[in-house]
Amino acid sequence: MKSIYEQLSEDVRFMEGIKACMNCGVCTAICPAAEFYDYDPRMLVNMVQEKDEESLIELLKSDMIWYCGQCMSCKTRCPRNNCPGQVISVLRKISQELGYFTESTKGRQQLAIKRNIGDTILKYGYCVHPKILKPERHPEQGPVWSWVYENMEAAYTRFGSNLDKEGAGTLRKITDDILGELKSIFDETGGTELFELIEKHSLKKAKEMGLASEDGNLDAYMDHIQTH
Amino acid sequence: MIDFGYKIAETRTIDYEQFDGRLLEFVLENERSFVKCLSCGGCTATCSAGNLIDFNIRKINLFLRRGSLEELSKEIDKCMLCGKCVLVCPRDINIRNVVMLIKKGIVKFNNEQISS
Amino acid sequence: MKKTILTVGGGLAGIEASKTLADMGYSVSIIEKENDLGGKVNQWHQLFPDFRESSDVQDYIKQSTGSKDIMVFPGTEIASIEKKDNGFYVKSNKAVAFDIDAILLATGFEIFAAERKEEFGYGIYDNVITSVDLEQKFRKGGQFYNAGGKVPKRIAFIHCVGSRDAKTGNHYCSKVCCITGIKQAIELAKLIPGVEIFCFYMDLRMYGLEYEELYKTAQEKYGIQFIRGRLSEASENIDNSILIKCEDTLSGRPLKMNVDLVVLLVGMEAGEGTQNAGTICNVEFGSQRFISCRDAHLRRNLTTRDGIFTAGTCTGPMSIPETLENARSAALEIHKYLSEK
Amino acid sequence: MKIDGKRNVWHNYQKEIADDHFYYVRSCIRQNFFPGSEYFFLRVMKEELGKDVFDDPKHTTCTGIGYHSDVVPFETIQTVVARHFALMKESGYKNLAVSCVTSFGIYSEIVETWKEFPEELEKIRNLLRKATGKEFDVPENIAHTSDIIYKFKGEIAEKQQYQLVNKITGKPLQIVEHIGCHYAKMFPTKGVGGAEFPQVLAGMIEEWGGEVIDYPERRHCCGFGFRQYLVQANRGYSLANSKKKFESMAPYQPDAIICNCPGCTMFMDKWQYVLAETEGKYYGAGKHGIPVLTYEELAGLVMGYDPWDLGLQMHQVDSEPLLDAIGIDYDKNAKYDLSKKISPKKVLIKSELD
Repeated sequence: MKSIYEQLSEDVRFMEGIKACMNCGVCTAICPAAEFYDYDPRMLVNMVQEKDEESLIELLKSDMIWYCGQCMSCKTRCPRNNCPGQVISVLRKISQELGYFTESTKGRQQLAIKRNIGDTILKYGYCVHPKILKPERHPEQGPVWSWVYENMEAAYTRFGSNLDKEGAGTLRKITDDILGELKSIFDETGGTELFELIEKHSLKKAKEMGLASEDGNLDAYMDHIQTH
Repeated sequence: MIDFGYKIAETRTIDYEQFDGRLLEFVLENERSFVKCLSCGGCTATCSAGNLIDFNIRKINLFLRRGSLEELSKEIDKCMLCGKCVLVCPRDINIRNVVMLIKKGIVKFNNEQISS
Repeated sequence: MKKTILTVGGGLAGIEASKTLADMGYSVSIIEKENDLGGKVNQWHQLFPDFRESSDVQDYIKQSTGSKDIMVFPGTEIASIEKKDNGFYVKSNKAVAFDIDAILLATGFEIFAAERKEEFGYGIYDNVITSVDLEQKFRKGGQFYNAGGKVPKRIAFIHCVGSRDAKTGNHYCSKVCCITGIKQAIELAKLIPGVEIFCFYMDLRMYGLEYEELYKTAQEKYGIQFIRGRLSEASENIDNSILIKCEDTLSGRPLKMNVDLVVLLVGMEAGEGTQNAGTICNVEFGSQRFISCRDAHLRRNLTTRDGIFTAGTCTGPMSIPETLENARSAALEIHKYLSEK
Repeated sequence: MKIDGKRNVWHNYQKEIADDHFYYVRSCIRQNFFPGSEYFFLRVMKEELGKDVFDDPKHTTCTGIGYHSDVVPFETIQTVVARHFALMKESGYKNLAVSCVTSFGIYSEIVETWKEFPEELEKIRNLLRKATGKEFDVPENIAHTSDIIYKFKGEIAEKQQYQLVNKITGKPLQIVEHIGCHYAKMFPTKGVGGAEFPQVLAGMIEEWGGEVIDYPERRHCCGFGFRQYLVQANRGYSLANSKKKFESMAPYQPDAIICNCPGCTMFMDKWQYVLAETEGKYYGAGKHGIPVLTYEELAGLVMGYDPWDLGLQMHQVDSEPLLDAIGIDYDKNAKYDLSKKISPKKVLIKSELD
């Protein structure tokens, strides 16, 4: 069985992202997450470079790896050419592969992202589509979005879109053969497998937490993770 | 008002512009040696209380210098006043006296606040 | 007939070595690309750790070149070199050429160009200056103002600018900046009563005798504060003060602070002069662009080429006393080489 | 502040931007929230600048939002990107024009990864072949669409109908530019002007008569943070980061915020609305926010396009204060009139009005 550190090291992003850290703190100084969460990318990188198996497992099960907003501001500044943001990506990958992500509040949110963004990619060919942006779920989008949402067809036509129609243009329909190619890429490259893993581990956790229905419906769990 | 379903996050950044130096001044006036602290951690390593509970005596210097008075009040009560830190300090700081002064200072400034 | 040596570079190292060689009976020519001798020391105000006037050292150097066995060629650079008999034939950029027995490279260092750390805004934000700029301000004397004509109330010193930094390609420690920062902080504290001074450091490398003591004095007597964290960015506020951000790593929290002046403690780099002279002489360079010593412990003044020697900071960062000692040791190595020939 | 210092930095970061024949890839967020901007970009490139841009219906998302929120593996996104490169190859294009900063960062990261780890490139070639039977070449030139507008800012200036100058005071408009982290923070040399003092938008703003504000939190992230916005419980982070920027820029009284990245454009706009609702804070004059525009919208305005054709009504913060400051002649009542059609040519030609 490979150690966590060995598993991390197999990813080229990890090799690029962490060479040797001297704990200078330039990453934390400008990290948006370090300011608004109890989070310190310097300490995280230091913990990772200590290579201690037990504390790495604990880390993968913790909220700490889920605070980063992936802005990569740390990469610009690091005097050792490290990139904590990229190290985070690999930690999150392994946390999901090992099913550890459901052990933390922030990690559990991955199901919501998988269902909102992941499924949308395969359905519409884009990460976002106006139809999934329900105004009641997105009050921050304001009255303008409600106006667009309620007049979707006319509004997008007004701005030259080709909403859900074949051919080129903004928000055009991505045809089934293209969606098929996308799905095939997901199947070949581990994308589909990751989706299934997230679903599987989330279902297990939801049952543990009493938030899954008999038939495996996770609506209650989804509501819970989106608000916690 | 619209319920957006979340609250704006609070900053954790130490904003030096908000720093209130009164307690620091009080401590340094009465125990000047504390100005020499190197943050080496020798005190923490030997600390009787710190070996038993979650307490880092080195950090009281930081709390004091960054104006984190709430944390300081909580931490300072964990000290057992054994004085071992004074023995190991490479800069000969009377840490025990510093602790006493902080306790005294906190009471003093709390009282001043109440009376004002 | 006296044996002859060509010294490339008329800074402290070149002059001290030349003087020592002349005293031992050699004839020395010094070529210096600038018009004045003395090198970087001419720009300094007071020296660490004892606040001695740098003019003392400059005077000492001036006296050194008085010997009749030392010829000085200002505004002159090395152009080509070839082996000739037992020595070398060196052409310069001027009409003069040299038939010599040995070459001493004493081409010194360059000051790190702080503009390269773009995130600190040097050359853009008026109140971000370097330690070299600060020395010049000290030399001018008078009341101390920042760029806005204000007497600074709070000043930040930033350690390791252009040192210990893969982004600039300089992985090494320039070693004199820590103590320079403390010296300058004390000078400012003396000049501006009541000023608050913060040093932002990763490690304080007080390697010399009296250095650590000065650090303690800075804390004890002048109330200078030390925050362990590397500066991440500096930006300008609407009133021209500077907002700086670092992590207070000992607290584990980000920290921001407005200051009236930021002083960047710029490091030492192997400069173009060293690159050019070394390349023409075909000696080897280390990974950090300084000239390689043949043996880093036992033969510090020998290059990888016979008959070509080094003195001073062209092989790595050094303080003034170290430079002078290194230069005298170079003279002895040259003497040994020429005696055995 | 010494502007020459900035010019020196800019001088060091002038990337190569192709001149013509672009393969265009759309942005998830831009086409959703600012479809008028993408429409305008193609229109100005083709109609005004006479360039060849291929808008291929076959391309898709790069999956960047999914990747940075960790539901799309690195191998998957690399292969999706490789598919786009294959489509370019099939249609004979070598220059990529990217409409999204996240995508632009993704393309840069992946191409750099392949340079550093050639075995990774081989792995992806095999994966794409297996999944789709396609072959690909790495593009010769990758530009963000703002790079392209930057390159042709002079040509646009020649067609300029409005200066970025306050009509009443005659002074240059004070404009905040926001670059978006993934434009140059990962690879400073890939962005015009680099990571610390990006010039891509500043160059446009200056060329068209405005002045750029350098405020203390200029380089700070808008706060999107991918999962930090995508999950409702985390949005306080996103909001707090934008607020930090607004508080920092407010003393300079900006006339507008111009964004490079579609996500930032949306957040800088929508979070002003939320702050007004929750805290009663307005960062513009009176009960207004600071108008937030895309660079396409800015280019369109200075060229005299109808603001409502550009889609400015899709912003939550009203852009009218900016339009009025510039002195643009627009129909106040047509803002939400969806029966209107995009004008076949510019409707407002200053010389015709005079």
